[in-house]
Amino acid sequence: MDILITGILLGATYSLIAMGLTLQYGVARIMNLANGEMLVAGAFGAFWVFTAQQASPFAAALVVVPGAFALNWLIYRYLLRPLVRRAKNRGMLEVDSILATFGMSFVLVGIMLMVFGGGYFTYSYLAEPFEILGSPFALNRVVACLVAVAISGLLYWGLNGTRTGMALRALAVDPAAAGLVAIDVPRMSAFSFALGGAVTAAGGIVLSTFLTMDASIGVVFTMKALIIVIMGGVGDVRGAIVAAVILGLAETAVASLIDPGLTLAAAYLLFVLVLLLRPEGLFGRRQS
Amino acid sequence: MYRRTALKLAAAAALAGALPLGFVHAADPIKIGAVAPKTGPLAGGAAITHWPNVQLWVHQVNERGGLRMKDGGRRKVELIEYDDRTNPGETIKAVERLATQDKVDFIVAPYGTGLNLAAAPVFAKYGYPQIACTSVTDKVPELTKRYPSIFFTLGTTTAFANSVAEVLNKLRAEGKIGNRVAMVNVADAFGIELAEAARPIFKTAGLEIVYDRSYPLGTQDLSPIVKGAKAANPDAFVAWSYPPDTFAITEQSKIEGMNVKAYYTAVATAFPAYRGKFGKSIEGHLGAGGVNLDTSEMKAYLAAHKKVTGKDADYWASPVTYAGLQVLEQAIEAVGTDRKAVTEYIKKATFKTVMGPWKFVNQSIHDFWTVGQWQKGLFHGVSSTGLPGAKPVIAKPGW
Amino acid sequence: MSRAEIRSLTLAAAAFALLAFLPFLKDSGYLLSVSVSIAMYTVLATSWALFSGPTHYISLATAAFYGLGAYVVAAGIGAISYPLLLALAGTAGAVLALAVGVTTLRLTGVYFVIFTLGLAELIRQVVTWVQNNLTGSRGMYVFTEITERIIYWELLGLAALVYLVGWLVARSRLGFALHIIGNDELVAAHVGINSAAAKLILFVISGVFAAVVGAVMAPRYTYIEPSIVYSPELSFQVVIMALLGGAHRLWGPLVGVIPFALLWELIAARFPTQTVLLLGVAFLLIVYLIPHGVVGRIEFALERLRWGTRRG
Amino acid sequence: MAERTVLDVQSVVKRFGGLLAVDQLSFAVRQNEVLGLIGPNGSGKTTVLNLISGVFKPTTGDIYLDDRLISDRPARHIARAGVGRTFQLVRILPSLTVLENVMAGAVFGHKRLWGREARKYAERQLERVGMAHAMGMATAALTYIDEKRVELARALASDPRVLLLDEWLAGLNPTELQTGIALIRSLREEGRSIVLVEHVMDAIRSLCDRCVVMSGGVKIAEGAPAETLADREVIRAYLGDEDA
Repeated sequence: MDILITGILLGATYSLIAMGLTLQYGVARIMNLANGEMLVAGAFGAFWVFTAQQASPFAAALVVVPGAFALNWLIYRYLLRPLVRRAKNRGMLEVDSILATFGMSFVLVGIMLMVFGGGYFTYSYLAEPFEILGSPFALNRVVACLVAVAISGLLYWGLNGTRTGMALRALAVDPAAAGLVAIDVPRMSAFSFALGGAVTAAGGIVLSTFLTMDASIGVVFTMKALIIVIMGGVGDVRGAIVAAVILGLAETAVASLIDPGLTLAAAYLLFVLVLLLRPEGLFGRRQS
Repeated sequence: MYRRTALKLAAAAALAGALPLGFVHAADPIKIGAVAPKTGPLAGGAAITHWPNVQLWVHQVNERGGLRMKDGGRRKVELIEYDDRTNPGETIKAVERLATQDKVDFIVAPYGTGLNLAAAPVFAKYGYPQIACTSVTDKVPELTKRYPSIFFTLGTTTAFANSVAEVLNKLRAEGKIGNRVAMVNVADAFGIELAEAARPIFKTAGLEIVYDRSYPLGTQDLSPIVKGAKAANPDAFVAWSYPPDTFAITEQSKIEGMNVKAYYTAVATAFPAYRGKFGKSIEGHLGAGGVNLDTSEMKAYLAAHKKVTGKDADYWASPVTYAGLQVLEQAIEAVGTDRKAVTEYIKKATFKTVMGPWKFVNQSIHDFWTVGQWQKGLFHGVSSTGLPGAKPVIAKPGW
Repeated sequence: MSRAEIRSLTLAAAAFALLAFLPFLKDSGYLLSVSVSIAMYTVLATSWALFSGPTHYISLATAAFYGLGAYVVAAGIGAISYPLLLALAGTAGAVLALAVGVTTLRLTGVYFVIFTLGLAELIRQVVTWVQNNLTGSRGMYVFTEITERIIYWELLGLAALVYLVGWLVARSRLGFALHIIGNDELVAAHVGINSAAAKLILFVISGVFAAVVGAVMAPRYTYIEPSIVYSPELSFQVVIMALLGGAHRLWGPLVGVIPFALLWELIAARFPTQTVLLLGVAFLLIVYLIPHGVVGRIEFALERLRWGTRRG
Repeated sequence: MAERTVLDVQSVVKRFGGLLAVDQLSFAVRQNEVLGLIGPNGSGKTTVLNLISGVFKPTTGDIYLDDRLISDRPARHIARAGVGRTFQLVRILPSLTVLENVMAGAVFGHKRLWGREARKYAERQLERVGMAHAMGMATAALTYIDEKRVELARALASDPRVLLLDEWLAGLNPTELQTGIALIRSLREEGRSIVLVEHVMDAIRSLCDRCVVMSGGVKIAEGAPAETLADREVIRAYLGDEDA
């Protein structure tokens, strides 16, 4: 039971890491290697609000989330759109976006280094036991889980219950066809990229309450997010969440029952196996 | 902020150039190179223990007019710094660049065991003394034989494990704890070495290891391991950990209510951020390092560190790094900028440092702090390999 | 062999011979250390492109092979002679590449990209765990008499070898087959090509090279840490340099590696406090201003030149 | 009809999920024979070619080439055994030259030549399809019709026993059509067997020895072109109650 709850809490953490990238990669087709840096930037915002303003780190969301949305919109509009336009096919766009966002991740690390310095930043917020079924769990992780549920619920509703969401899903399936049915593809792509950035930054705020970070740690999150997104199936928010929870459960189970030294090995093994058995990911559509 | 130093330096240099020559022509500055991570996995640690001390030292030396040379003249210090992005290949290149392009007089040793050892052949090739203040290794005899200009100051993994065993046994003798130890380690170089050293030592010391597990670097949730350790019902908890996980393990232990009377985490326990994060609940926590806070030198150092860099120094590698620079400073003042002479001088002389008097025996300092403990908001040394001023160990109260 | 081929072979041989004298230059230490990293990335990126250029598979597993090679040396040094260790590292690389290739080459596109990334991490975790639980600290130090100079020569030799292999492959049925596979795998099957085998052979070749490079570099580090030899940054840099140069020509990665390495060196030396920021900016400029890689630019220029002369 | 059977399709069924694309299809192709495979769009003709050439494996049923079972083999083995094909939507190899495109067939196919030999052989095939002038050209410069010829040359370069042509004559103008028909006829005369998926009725009438008519995945008629095309069932399949 402990394993189940701990695993779900960890899975929620992972889904916070990965949800933004699902939108950016699945819909806007940008394999964003600078995604982790956006997460760290969000975390920095929360840290600053907590230490300098002495306010709840969640207050940072009021500034960080719209800020990240705007920033990512601009990034897409002025840096990525030209790549989309010049790419002849999806493969070329993939190569170009890998190269471009790799460069961006360096720029973002550089900026954060200038602004915040290179040291660790960590603080204590809601780091108190919270009893579930008689066992203590970290309250900040429980809160993170609730936030993850809220964000994914909103996204799910947004994607499935609104016109914009339908347009986004159409885009995820086939941008060319989406263009034919009068969906404004560039605008929708920019929107989903920006939304993905905002969700990622929001995840960063939540994660900063229990993870210790520094300016150059973003790549760790990017890699995890890529793996979760691919495992879940590109462009499927539901898949990303399921994959995140599966990874969380697997890591916790291995850590508790076998050997904590093998947790990450188990996670990657699981990922590798999923891809071998279902190359399109858990919820992906098979391409012929 | 290093830029600020550079700017100040530039301003000072411009000023010196503009001033009419009053006294003896101010000699060329001594060029000091420094290469360490500003980015990459080790950047967080370097930003706390390495760079601020380099900055502090350069600032202080120049503020007092520069290094006082044998001939009575003063020479200021000019710092050239590079970021190796925690990549040993970059470290090697940067040291080569400092040696052959910038032609610096001396080079501050890089940061961390791996980067120092990667750079050691280059230091040796050009005869630069390498006072490796942030390296902990058990291969000191081999390394010093191989590289005649390398110096170690921070200690050996065996000594660290020995001291932890001693501290635990002291508490046991006082009847405060039993002999059950839960031990975890991060599966990266330093963590693996420490755990490896500790296993036989703990056994010989009569301590029973009831839980012994590693976890990968970058693990995001350490609660299973803390739960596992707690379930083994230990009297003492020892984590050979790195900075990010030291924070995570401590937070999780607090949440799980791991009520052991002896609680040890390794690197980063001595960081001011550790106290900043956990406040009063870290009373009685043991960690790697420690200092003698009662000496006036240490007090002055801590105050200056805060004043110049705007941050608190940590209570382990920070003063050791600074002391390494003091060694360099005193050696240059004694024999000049001839690197060979400086190296020989370091091997023989005794130095007055913030860590107390330092004398290298076989190129390494044999008296160093190994275990410190948070007592009333300060991290005191409680165990060492023969240094005076150790505080008595206390049992950890509840959280 | 045509006359043009003989001429370029002779030129290449002469260039390698000339480069081999670099360590004898006065004060060459810095130059040498820069050259070592250029040579290292040349071998890695070229061997990477041998596989990825024609097949368009982007592999992020370079670090897995590199780390494996380094660990083979770290584990065996002292007990086994160094040349034998290099051979062992190569063999280990081949075995790993074979195992990986057999299971994964049916994945395509981004799935393969991320798969290789995950795989590299998996191997790193397993190696670390084995080291932690079975070997302890033994085997993390690599004490040898091998100097930077020797490493440079070894890398130079490997570079010559990788070019030779690349040249031989390009002249062979295998090279032709890969070219076809890269164009259209269905057609490849319908003209009777065993594309799985062809891809596998090349994947193994590039894996062997990466493992041997790791083994060659191990003595340079002295101290082997998983976080350093299995660094994903290495995999990314190899991909990026190769793509930047142009992966569809044998000499493509080289024209990516050299300017890239020199530019990065320049930035690292001139702007030590803002290195990462400026690296990023420089990188973005390259991506946006040289869209088809350096090779694309050169070929474009050559084309223009040709047209120009024809008209004039 | 003394010629022996080269290609034998026996009760082949192909399902894609719930869709039955080919149902219990059997036919045989003899040496020196041109077999027309005809039927309305979506009747499963291309699927049959894909089953023969090994793009798909039959769900049930067998395909034999010279009494050797080929339907359980991968496409490359089938190609090497002597089955060559063209594609409905031309598949040219864009980054290879025209000559290299053709050499691909000669090097790896049934023939397996290399070096000068392969080049010479490929050149001959290009001459044969009337593309000798284009040898060194980049494929980007080719018209659609030329691409089709190059593709045929590639298939021929492997010296196939059985040649599968998927609407190869579609889109040709009347003169080109005549050359095309003559070319195919000459191929038959070399002893090859040809399976022709085609909509151009003139070509079918003048080329085919026999026709197999498919509709909805089922064979509805088989026989000489004149008879089969007059069959009521066939006419209904083409013109009848189809609403497409």
